[in-house]
Amino acid sequence: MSIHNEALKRSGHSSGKHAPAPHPVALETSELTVAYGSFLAVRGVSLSVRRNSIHSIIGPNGAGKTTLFHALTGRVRPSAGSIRLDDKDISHTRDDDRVRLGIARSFQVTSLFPNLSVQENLRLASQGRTPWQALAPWRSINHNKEAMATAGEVMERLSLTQVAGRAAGELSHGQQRRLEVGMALAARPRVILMDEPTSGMGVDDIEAMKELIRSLAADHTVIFVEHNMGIVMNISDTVTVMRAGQKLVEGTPAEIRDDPEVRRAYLGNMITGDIA
Amino acid sequence: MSIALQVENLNTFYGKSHILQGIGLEVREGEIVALLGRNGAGKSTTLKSVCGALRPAQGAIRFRGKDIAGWPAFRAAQEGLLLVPEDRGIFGLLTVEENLRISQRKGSPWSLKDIYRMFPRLEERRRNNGGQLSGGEQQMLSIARALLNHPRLLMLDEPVEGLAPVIVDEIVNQVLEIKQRGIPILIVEQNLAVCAKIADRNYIIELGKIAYHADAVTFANDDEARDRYLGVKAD
Amino acid sequence: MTYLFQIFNGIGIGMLYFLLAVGLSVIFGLLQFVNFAHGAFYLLGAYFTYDLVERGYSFWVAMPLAAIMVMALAALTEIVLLRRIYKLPHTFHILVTVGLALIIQEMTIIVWGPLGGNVPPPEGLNGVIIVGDFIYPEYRLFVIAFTAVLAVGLWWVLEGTRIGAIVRAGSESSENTALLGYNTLRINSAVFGLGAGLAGLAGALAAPIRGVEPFMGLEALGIAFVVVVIGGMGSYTGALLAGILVGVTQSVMASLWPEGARLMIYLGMALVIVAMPRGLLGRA
Amino acid sequence: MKTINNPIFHFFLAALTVVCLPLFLRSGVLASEILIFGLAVAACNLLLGFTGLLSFGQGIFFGVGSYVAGILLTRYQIPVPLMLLLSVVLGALIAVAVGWLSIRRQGVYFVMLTLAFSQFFFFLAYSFSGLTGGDNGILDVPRPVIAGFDFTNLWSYYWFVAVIFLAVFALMLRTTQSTFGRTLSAIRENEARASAVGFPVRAFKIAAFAISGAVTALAGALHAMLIGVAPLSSIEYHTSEIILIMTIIGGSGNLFASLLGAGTYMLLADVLSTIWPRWLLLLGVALIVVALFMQRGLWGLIETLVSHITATSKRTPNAATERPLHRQADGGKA
Amino acid sequence: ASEAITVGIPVPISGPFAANGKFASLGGILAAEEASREFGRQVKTLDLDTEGKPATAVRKVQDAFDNNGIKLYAGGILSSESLAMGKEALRRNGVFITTAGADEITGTDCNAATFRWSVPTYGAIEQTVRPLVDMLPDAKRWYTITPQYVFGDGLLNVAKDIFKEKGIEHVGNSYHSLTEKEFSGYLTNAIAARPDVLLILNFGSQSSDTLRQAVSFGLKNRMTILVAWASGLEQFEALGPDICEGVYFGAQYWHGVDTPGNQALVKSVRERFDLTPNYSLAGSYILTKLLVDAAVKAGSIDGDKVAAELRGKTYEGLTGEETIRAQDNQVIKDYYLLKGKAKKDMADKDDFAEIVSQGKSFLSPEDAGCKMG
Ligand SMILES: Nc1ncnc2c1ncn2[C@@H]1O[C@H](COP(=O)(O)OP(=O)(O)OP(=O)(O)O)[C@@H](O)[C@H]1O
Ligand SMILES: Nc1ncnc2c1ncn2[C@@H]1O[C@H](COP(=O)(O)OP(=O)(O)OP(=O)(O)O)[C@@H](O)[C@H]1O
Ligand SMILES: CC(C)C[C@H](N)C(=O)O
Ligand SMILES: [Mg+2]
Ligand SMILES: [Mg+2]
Repeated sequence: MSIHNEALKRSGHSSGKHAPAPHPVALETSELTVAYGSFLAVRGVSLSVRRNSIHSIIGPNGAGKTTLFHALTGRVRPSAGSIRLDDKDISHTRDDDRVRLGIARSFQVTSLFPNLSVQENLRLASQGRTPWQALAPWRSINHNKEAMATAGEVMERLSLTQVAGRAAGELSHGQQRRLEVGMALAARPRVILMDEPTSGMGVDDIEAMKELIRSLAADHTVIFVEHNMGIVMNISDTVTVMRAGQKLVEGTPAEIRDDPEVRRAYLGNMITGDIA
Repeated sequence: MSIALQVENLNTFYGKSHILQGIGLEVREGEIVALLGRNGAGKSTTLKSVCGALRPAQGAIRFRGKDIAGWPAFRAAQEGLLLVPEDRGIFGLLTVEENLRISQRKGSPWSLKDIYRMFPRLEERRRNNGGQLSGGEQQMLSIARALLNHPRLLMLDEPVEGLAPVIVDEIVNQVLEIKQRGIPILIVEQNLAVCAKIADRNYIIELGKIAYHADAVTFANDDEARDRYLGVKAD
Repeated sequence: MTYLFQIFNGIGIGMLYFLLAVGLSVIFGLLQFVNFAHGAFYLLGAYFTYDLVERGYSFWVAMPLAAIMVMALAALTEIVLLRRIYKLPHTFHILVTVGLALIIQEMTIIVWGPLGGNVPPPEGLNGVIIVGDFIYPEYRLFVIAFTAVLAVGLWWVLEGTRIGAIVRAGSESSENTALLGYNTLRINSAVFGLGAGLAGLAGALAAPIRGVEPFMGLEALGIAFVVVVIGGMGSYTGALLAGILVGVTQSVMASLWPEGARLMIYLGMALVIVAMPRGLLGRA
Repeated sequence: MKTINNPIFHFFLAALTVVCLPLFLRSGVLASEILIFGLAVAACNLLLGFTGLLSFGQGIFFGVGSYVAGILLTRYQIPVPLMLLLSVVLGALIAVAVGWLSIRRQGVYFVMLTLAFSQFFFFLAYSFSGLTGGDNGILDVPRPVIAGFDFTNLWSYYWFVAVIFLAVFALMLRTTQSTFGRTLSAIRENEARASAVGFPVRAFKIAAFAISGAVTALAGALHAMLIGVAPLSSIEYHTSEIILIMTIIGGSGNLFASLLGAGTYMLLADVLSTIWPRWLLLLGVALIVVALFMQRGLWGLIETLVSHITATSKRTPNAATERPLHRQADGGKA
Repeated sequence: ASEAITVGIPVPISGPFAANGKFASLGGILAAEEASREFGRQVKTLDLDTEGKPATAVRKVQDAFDNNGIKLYAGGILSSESLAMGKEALRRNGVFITTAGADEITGTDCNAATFRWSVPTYGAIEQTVRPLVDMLPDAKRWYTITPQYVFGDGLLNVAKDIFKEKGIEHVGNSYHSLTEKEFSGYLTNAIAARPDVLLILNFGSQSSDTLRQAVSFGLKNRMTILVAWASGLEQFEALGPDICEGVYFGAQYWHGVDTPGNQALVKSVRERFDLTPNYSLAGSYILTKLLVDAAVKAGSIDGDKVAAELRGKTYEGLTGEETIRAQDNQVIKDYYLLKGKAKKDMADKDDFAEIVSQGKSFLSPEDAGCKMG
């Protein structure tokens, strides 16, 4: 219980700081549907994510969480419904354009440039906000000072500075996972989406990641998918539970924990402890 | 009771990440052993390493008296060590019946008739393509295939994952029936209720190592262990 | 009326194209492997037939024997060489099979000389059928019938038998096929042998029509690619449809705008890929 | 290991090669052809090694360049520098068109599409024989005389080619070291991530095609002047195939490797073809050997040797240059 | 003995035309050996593999100029490579002599350094179509199959002129590309046009394919077939007597030609190589011989001197008396109309055909379009 209160306190604090924001809602979907062939992986999901809140999405495997992320970032095309970012309809915007509008993500399955250095990975991620500059074959890679600076900051923040020159593919799994999150940060997005940021991380890394995500909310809107209930229940402002492509329920962590439907669909019987 | 499967010091890597770090476990004839652990702990990796779908870097695997470490998956399968994988491994472009037919092996105690009696739903849908089945039906098909394939030990990876409770019940019953027929089972399951209902013994994997091991009764009463390893709060 | 004949003739050409291409398609479907040596196996099929017939064997012995020899040789190649490179990128598939094609082609020249040769149509099939104005060689008629029977038979094997089901299962997921106790390595060799054997058979059947010469493989490869790409890689019916389509286009263009026939075929191929990513009947 | 991957060092190696070729080769044609194909192969490498695009259509651009030289120099008396510029522009334009259509597909389908276009352009050139001379090609393509400098002699023409080669090679090195080049590498390594990070991947691929087409066309134009003909065979599938083979033999992802690949192939072909008419058989064996044992090409071999000799820093994993291609392979499976 | 003479033999030794190159190489060797004996000085040939590609051909020739100091070249099987090499010979003050087909070689693209032994398209048609028209007065309907490029069009246009002159109905033509291998579509067209004569105007393996398929369609029994530009013995060998029987062929050379020069050649080729000379071998032989003789006579291997020696020369060649016309460097020689023999009538394994007629027909250099600078 105490953890939960703390989370509420923190979120109250941060939203207070940014009270005058023009749109209280950073990202919104309405009746979003994604089809893979004839199979509907996401069906009519309406989601509303408050600015600078931490919004987590949970649900059984195959519930459509990653697919929902794909739709939000433009990797897959929704077959119906719409997505609004700060009141701007971005349903038909290409994925790379959405980065410029302020959405960035990390992937569930680590997706880096394995032969490029950590710094180069982050520099590219940062450069992605001004991609057309990169089309000039005469510009040296050190040209974009801002991108270099961002890369440096992100490495600092994720304690990757020591490995700045190493190829991303040579990092340990935990470091790769951190870099994966860093790739999203480097784009300096307003809305950051993280798909299972702690999967594959060691216990101490998980704790650090938890703190990182918490701190991100100061200047980002954070949406993340997690199976680690320790994190979800501790730092989320809102939790959305998905099942079979649909939104099952949504609420505060406390509400979710007590929802019988969620227990049955996701948290399972085990949480009640009624072992037969 | 004699030992059907014995695994010692199993180490497996994905590229450079060391996933299994010295797993050891055993399955005796006629029992159901459950393998528990959080997401990503290495449960599926253990099953795949045992049956040869993944190649362990190190470790001994004895199955019915043979050292099968390093065997390719098809040979392990021919020995009767059958994995029903997480993703169920259905051939989506083959019909249900084709899926079953290519799994049929001489000498299996189960025949197509038996299967259709066990899972009448499959008979109804036998002309459909595997890809058109619902998740539960696919799970039935996957188990059915393993049975036709003359199993001597069955490894089930989260067989009731994502299934509706009724179907879970049905599958649980079938699993128990398979056990009755004398086939030992190694099962990975997140659902503790299911485990409790069927498992004789439990192992818990954490970060690629066996962190806990107990028989069913002990485990049922070990609130602390369940809390610690599985994040299950006993209210 | 001519067009009717042209269409019929085109179907005849198309059936051979189908036979030539279907092996490539099957190999691609199962092994995700682009085989630039496919034409070389066709070449071998033709030359084996030629050689056997020259040695005095009947065509009816030579033709199946040639196909079987090609099949065996291809399976051996798969075991010795190709299975080592499946996991490598396409670049290396291309490199190795182009190399293989060169080796086979040059060996052909070394063994049989640079000049081509002639394979007479088998006794009893060397006449023509005359229907009004339309003349058609009996042998070509036989090829159509034979290929049609073979197409049905092959279709039945792939779609109707347990072995076919295993092959199709393997092309969906070799991992899951192995979990059922099948030696996927052996299945791969067999399928590669089958695919190449079909090319060899196409070569054997084509020999009495085309004669043999050391560079017929290159030409065949070009046609096989076009057919497979238009029909959809890995698709059996796609290969049949596209083979006939290409054959008919070619034949009808002979009346309409002969010098542009090839241009049309390649343009068509480009259009099909751009518009229909998987070809006409390719599966995702 | 650090120095041997340094671009300035690569330029130095290229310059050294340019200076040394006349010392070791008696044949001015062969030397010029090595540099010319070095350009074409480097351009192919820009696609294969840096962007991860296996193009079977490079012969299109080579042929186009060759025809531009043939047509403009024999029928319109256009000055050579202007002609070269036009060939570059036309090569880029056609490459944009081919690239735009081809990159809609990935993996094997991309390869097949470039193959189809290469055949298509061949038959186009064949059919429009009024423009291209058809099978006879365009004859009497002159070598340049620019500002009083006479490059009609073979060796003086070599130096003409050499200057252009070094200039373009330097520009291409610069390109691969630029933000643009790095972004291409990023696309090759992980296209999905590059897109997710905000790069309009298609625009970058088309730009890479444009550069590649421009440089290849330039090579084609230089080649036509070298041999005095713009032949139909320049635009043949075979030209595409050879350029690709040279690229892989040299080693992808490294521009000097391209010169190495072109040089080795041409010298080997030159020697082998005189000793045995069936030399293509040996070529076939060589290709298989490269695929089995030298997947990073000659350059990879050199790198390995150097690292064995110095044996200081630890070896980069062998998979390094293969990985991006793997991804392309997966694209075909989708 | 004075210094050695080396003749370059630039022919396709690898690639699809390798067969021609192989025989051409032998012809050159034979001529060089004979010349060595005759002139008591070393005469050699150097094979240059053109791979059938103009670019490679020119590169090899350039190299031979630079590295081997060779100025005399006898070869070029394909028109495209021959045209390109002829230009190079002129640039470098060499001499190039060829047997290739394209009219441009001694026509619009003629030059002082390029000579040609083979009869151009005009003579090939004049000496095949015209005699056949005369022999078959009832055959009034002709159908043509033509490859779509300059060579094919050259043949076709001459044929059309004869048709017009003789009042023959040209009932149809099928153009096809140089890469075509499947002719059944064209044959179906031809059958529908009900011609009396099928005139096949392509060459090499394409004419073999066309003829083979035409025979399988039973055309031989319904019409007369004429292959205007056959490659000679090797084509008969590839096709076999069953297909060739009764078919007419036009040829630049036939080993059965009854001239002293040819009889000597056939004899020495049989002795030296155990072969019967075909067009590639014989052509290369005479080309090399012409070059060496001229060089010896000129006392130099410089292109202009050798060329001057060749120009206007009349000599006893393989086809009888041959003259090198000075205005366009074209050799004036006979072209042959052959008719395929039945297997049972063949005297030996190479006796595939009888000579039906022969003769010389050439356009004037002006009509051929040759303006030598
Ligand atoms: N490319 C695809 N084509 C077809 N079906 C797909 C594809 N990708 C995902 N699916 C299906 O869509 C459904 C939702 O997948 P998704 O990856 O969104 O699940 P998820 O909620 O992220 O699950 P997890 O917790 O396992 O990551 C699954 O049933 C999956 O099999
Ligand atoms: N193909 C792969 N490549 C790299 N890492 C992998 C791969 N598959 C799994 N892993 C990693 O191996 C670890 C163990 O995975 P495994 O699938 O065995 O977990 P699990 O215990 O079965 O989890 P779950 O309950 O989610 O099924 C995870 O950290 C996962 O990220
Ligand atoms: C028959 C050959 C001498 C014709 C020649 N090959 C040409 O290209 O035209
Ligand atoms: Mg997911
Ligand atoms: Mg698992």
